[in-house]
Amino acid sequence: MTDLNRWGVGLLAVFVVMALVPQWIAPYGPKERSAPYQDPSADHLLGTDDIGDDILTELIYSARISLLIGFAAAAVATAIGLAIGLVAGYCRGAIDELLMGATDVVLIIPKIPLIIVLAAFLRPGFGLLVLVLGFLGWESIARIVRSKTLQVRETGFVMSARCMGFSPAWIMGSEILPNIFQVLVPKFMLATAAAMISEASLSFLGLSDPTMKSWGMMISFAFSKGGFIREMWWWYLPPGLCITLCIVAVAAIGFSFGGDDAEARIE
Amino acid sequence: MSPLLDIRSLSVTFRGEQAVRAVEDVSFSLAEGEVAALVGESGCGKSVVAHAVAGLLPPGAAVSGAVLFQGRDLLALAEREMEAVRGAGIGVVFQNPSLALNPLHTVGRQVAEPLRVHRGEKKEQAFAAACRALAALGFADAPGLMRLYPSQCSGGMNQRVVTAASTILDPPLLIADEPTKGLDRDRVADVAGELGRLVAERGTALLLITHDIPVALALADRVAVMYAGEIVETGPAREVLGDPAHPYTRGLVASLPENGFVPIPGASPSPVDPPAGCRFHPRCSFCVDRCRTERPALAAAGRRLVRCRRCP
Amino acid sequence: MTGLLAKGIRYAVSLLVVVVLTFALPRAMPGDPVMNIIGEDVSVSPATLDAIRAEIGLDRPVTEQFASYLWSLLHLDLGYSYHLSAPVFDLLVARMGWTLLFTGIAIVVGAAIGILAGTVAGWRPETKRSRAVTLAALAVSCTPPYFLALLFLSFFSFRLGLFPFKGLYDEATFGSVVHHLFLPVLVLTLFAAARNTLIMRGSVVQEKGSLYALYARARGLSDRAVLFGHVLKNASLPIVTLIALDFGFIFSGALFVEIVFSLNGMGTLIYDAVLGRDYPLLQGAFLVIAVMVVCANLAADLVYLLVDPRIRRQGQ
Amino acid sequence: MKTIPAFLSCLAVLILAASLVPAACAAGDGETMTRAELSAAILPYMEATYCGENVVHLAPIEIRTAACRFLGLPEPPENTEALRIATPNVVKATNFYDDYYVGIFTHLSNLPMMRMDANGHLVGLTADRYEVSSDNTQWTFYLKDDLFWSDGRRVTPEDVAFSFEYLGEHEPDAGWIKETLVGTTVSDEENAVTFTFNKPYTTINLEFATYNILPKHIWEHISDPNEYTEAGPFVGDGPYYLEEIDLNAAKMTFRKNHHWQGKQPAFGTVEVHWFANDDAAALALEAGDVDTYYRYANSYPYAGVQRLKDTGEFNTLEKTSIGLTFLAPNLKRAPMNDLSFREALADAINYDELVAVDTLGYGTVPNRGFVPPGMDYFADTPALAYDPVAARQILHDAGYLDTDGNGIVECNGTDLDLDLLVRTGFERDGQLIEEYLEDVGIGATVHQVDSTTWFSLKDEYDYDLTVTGTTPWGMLMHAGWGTGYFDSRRTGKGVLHNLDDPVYLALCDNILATSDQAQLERYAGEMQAYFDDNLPAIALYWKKDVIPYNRAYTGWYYEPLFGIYDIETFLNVRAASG
Repeated sequence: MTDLNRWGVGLLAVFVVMALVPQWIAPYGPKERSAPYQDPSADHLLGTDDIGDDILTELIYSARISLLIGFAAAAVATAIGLAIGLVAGYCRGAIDELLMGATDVVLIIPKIPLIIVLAAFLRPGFGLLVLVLGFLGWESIARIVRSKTLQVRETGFVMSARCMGFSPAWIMGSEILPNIFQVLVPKFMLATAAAMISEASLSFLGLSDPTMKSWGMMISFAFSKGGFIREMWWWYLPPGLCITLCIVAVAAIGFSFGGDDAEARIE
Repeated sequence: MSPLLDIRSLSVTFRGEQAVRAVEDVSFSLAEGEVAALVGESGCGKSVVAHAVAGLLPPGAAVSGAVLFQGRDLLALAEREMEAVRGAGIGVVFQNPSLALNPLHTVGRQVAEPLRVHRGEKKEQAFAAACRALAALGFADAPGLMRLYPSQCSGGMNQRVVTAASTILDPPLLIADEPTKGLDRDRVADVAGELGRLVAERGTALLLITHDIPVALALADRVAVMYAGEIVETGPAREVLGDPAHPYTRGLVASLPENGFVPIPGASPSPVDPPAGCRFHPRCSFCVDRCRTERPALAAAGRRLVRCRRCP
Repeated sequence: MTGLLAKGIRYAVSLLVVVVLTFALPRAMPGDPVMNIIGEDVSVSPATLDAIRAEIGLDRPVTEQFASYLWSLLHLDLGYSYHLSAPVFDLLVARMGWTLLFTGIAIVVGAAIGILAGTVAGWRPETKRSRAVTLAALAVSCTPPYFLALLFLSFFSFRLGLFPFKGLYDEATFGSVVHHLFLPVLVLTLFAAARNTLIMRGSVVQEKGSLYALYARARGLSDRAVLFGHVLKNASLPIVTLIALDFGFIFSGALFVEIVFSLNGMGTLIYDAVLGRDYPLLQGAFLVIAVMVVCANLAADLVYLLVDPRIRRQGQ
Repeated sequence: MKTIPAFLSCLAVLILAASLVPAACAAGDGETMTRAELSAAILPYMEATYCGENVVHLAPIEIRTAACRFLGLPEPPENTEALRIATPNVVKATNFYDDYYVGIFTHLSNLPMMRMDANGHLVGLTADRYEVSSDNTQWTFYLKDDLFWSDGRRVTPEDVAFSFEYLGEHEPDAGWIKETLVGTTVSDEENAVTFTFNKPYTTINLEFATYNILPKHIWEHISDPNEYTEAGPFVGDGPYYLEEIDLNAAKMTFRKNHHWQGKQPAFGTVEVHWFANDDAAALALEAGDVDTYYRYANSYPYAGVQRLKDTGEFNTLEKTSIGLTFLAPNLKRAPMNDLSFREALADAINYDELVAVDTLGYGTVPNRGFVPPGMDYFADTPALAYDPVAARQILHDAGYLDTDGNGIVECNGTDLDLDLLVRTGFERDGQLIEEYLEDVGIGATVHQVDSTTWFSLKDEYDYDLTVTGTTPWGMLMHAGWGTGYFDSRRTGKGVLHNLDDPVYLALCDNILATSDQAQLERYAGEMQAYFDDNLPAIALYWKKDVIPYNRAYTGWYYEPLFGIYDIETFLNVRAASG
């Protein structure tokens, strides 16, 4: 799986560069337009869309929102999962039972329908979308952090730290946290992948903010503005491929860190 | 008479990101009905030898040398021929019988399985034979036991179930891989007794893989001591373990509780990058300069072979 | 026994949380709770409005409101959709059949394919074929369901004209239904299969390294016999729970597939409810899906109980 | 009176039965029957069956079928040829009464009182003609006397009276009926119904072009029509009745009403197939699965027109729509309430690009008078024009200055940042307009909202500018010429109600108070001049409706209100000769 890892990192790097400095790569400015519905040509490698935007340019600029939402939501999920897992694993006993019970409950609740209901009520913009996706993706992180914490807390150096009277918060933060980092990274990547899929799906349902240009939104526009009927595959296929490749890259990095554990699932 | 099992300069390397030389140039033989023990610490390669003999090494392993069993080189056999040897020719008993049995299948099914696979026996026939085999091992309610799952049996019961399954085809050679690991003293005695009885009754040759020197001493006629993938000393069990020649063997014996629990200083070397010269030299109190550079060969010393420059 | 009891409690709590969520959402969300209960973009006579206001009784204590809410739930009263002029429960029941039909097929076939492909990929993970299978499964599970559905629709229906563009059937005949449902079921099945493949692969990799597999080989079983006689069954166990957990996921996938293929199931019902802000319907749908997922998990536990003697023993 | 149809029908039986004799001979294998024998056999049967106390109309096909059944002859074959229509207007419930699009599609089966003709004039449909009292409070509709429900009963004035009373009672959107209708009087002799309102109404004839007439004998038993869901069939009085709404197959089937006395349609059934997405509908057309495309208040997607033409199987109708897309400033807020600011807005917009992007050439740059040329009494006002230089100049002259030099003018000391509210479907226009405005120094932020959110925000006047569209009905409602969107005294879902200029309100009232055509023309001209002078809203483009149809059929008919979904289409379309 190291091959996969290398590929994953390479691919993701490409996308990250796209997200960071689109203006260096994109052939046109984000607001430059020419004639609409052009076929691919030397001037427009992927043609133009319904308002004459260069599709390649749009593709490159869209990376930012797609990645940002994915990583931000994953960060939220990881933060929550980490906190709950750490506390549950460190304190054990009743608190553990309670927190893990709650985690199981969250695990069972179907996510996409709940996200849809919430999004319908709240009409999300960027921040809200990140929060909603983050708040619904932490349970597997909490589980793995807890089990790792349980292991680490029995090791000598944690024991000795406890004996020396350090506070639980300090021990969790500086003794246990660094040791569960290696399980956290893959989980974080998988949470990113899950959030990206959810974002793309919500865009398609029209539950996202259309002014946030993401790959999902591009497909959504291609769908509603005649891209499919005109067989303009250069319009809808690249953003779809970008989504898939980006998520595969992210997930592959996650997989290669985490090995083949059965928990490594993408929601 | 040619021996039942003749291992000739067996080397096993695991390929991975770094090559691991798990076993190097091991030669060893076992006559019919003989009991021999491979002794050493965990990770010394003794289990790898056993797995190489039974053809149970994972696909990433490169094996060289020869393993002659009843005159045939097992390493040269095709996988299908090897399947016929396993179970029928060579039985294997693993440590931790509760994990060796499939938790989702009944005990009876697993004991009967070799009969069905090797002899193509019908289910009823095979189950009846399995039932008899279990009864022969002293189970009063063998038919009832047949229907149980491993999780419903005690560790001791599972141990005997595994033994029954491994010997149901009466293989001429039985390999016991750490049969006593993790057991308390009473159970060790039980298991050792049982293996001894089995070998005595059926005349089966036994290759015992163990780190437990008293067990080896109790059961084995001959013993080979392994360290870091090599045999360092081999010969009659009582001689080797009663009066060890190699510094490592001495250390092993000295570390036994009854001998004062004196541990060998240092730790086993990494199999990825074993020390040059004698592999034991970093932990050896008799070490001289040559030990650090030149690898000693197995040299005859009376009825035994020892791999040490300092002690014949 | 305690294990089962704990599980039971967890499911009960899950249900309770879902119920509380659906109860709290219209009250906690921005806007007028009464409008949140009716849904927006719908015309209701002032008399109806007053009737609802009286019925939910926002001035009464929350506990009382919750009790009456529970009471109506017990009578399968999930509220009334003012958009579609029908009780939410009736609407859901009427639409659920089709969705359950094709998700059911997809889950079963997907599990079968996934178990098989995952076994192949996990048994010899280093071969080219295994890598290809793994990569394909990874790619599929990393594609948003609606995008795959769109691709299939545009290629097989639009481009090749092999399948119809909409609907569950033209005439209510078996052949027509099969023709209409083939692509949607195929897309969903691919998803279920891809996810199961990845899980099964990991599971097989883990199980084949276990001692019982080695011991089975030591008794002279061929690779095949070890794989299919021993490893497969053991490795499939986690799949049972995952299928149950995935039930919710596949159901969500079905939502997108229905939208793309214009199928008149629960997904399109939910989609329309989203577009029209038909909140009672949305909440009812969420509640029903959640209940189904909990039931599926319960069923998975029961299956476990049947298949795995270790758990059975615990239960005794 | 009541015996006449019975007698006529019996006579018809005789004639028909007689005409069937040769067939009977052929089928009966030599067994012959004289005409006299035949009539002697059929007459008593027909009388017994159909001429009891309930006088029901007999359709020729029914008589013929009955006769055949009686004689043991093969029944005449039903015409099964179907006219198939694709639509993206998805029917969501089998509720005949409540589902919006079912309501529109059933104009075919349950005829409204009036309809609009191709010239935009209102003509009778259920009504033959009408009279209005001089004070515009009393409307009398004289019904056509050859309309029959599909179960054979005559359409009566009671049905009409019942329909509107029932609507007023049960349909919140028709609540105005309940509030303003004082009474209905029915005259069976004159076959007429009189509505009396508590205030003058000049546009009842238009209102009545959208409500279906229901058979009283069915619906009087249905206490809550909103909960009445049924797959069908539903009794109707049009050339077709609604036989089935099948949500699973996503289609509605209309079957020929054999009691229809008017021109006979060529098709046995009409099928309306709905598609959740436009592309699927378009491909169904290309594949020949459907014959035409209908979308209420909209054109076939312009992006697909050429492809469809390329198949060689389709021709198109191209008609100027009376609906349009416009930019509405919130007149209750500064600086949108400043006419010069609105003038600057009007100059800032690149109409040519919008026409190109949104209509792919099927539209035109609009006039300042808002109202598109397809409407009655269109007055030609100056065309809007893109002139960013002028826009900047106007802003500068009006005191909107960019003192900090960041490219955006200030208003009350801060950079102007207008809330540009954009409805679903106008995403692209919003995006472009934001750019145009920034180009002339007006800062704006797009807020993309779905309809529901848009309704609440515009009702709270919580926006600066919004992009929205009109429907044909919207252009006609209230005082007509788009006035309904701006009159601050009105409320409604799609309506902005943000204009309370007394001049404008008086103009609306004048139009509403007259039914005199010459006066109307004058007022219409004044209204368009008002739009021109005051720019309460800026049209972005006028557009054409493009309707593709299978060239194997001719006779398609288009009217401004419901497009091709007009009874004339269904009566006239038939196979093209040759």
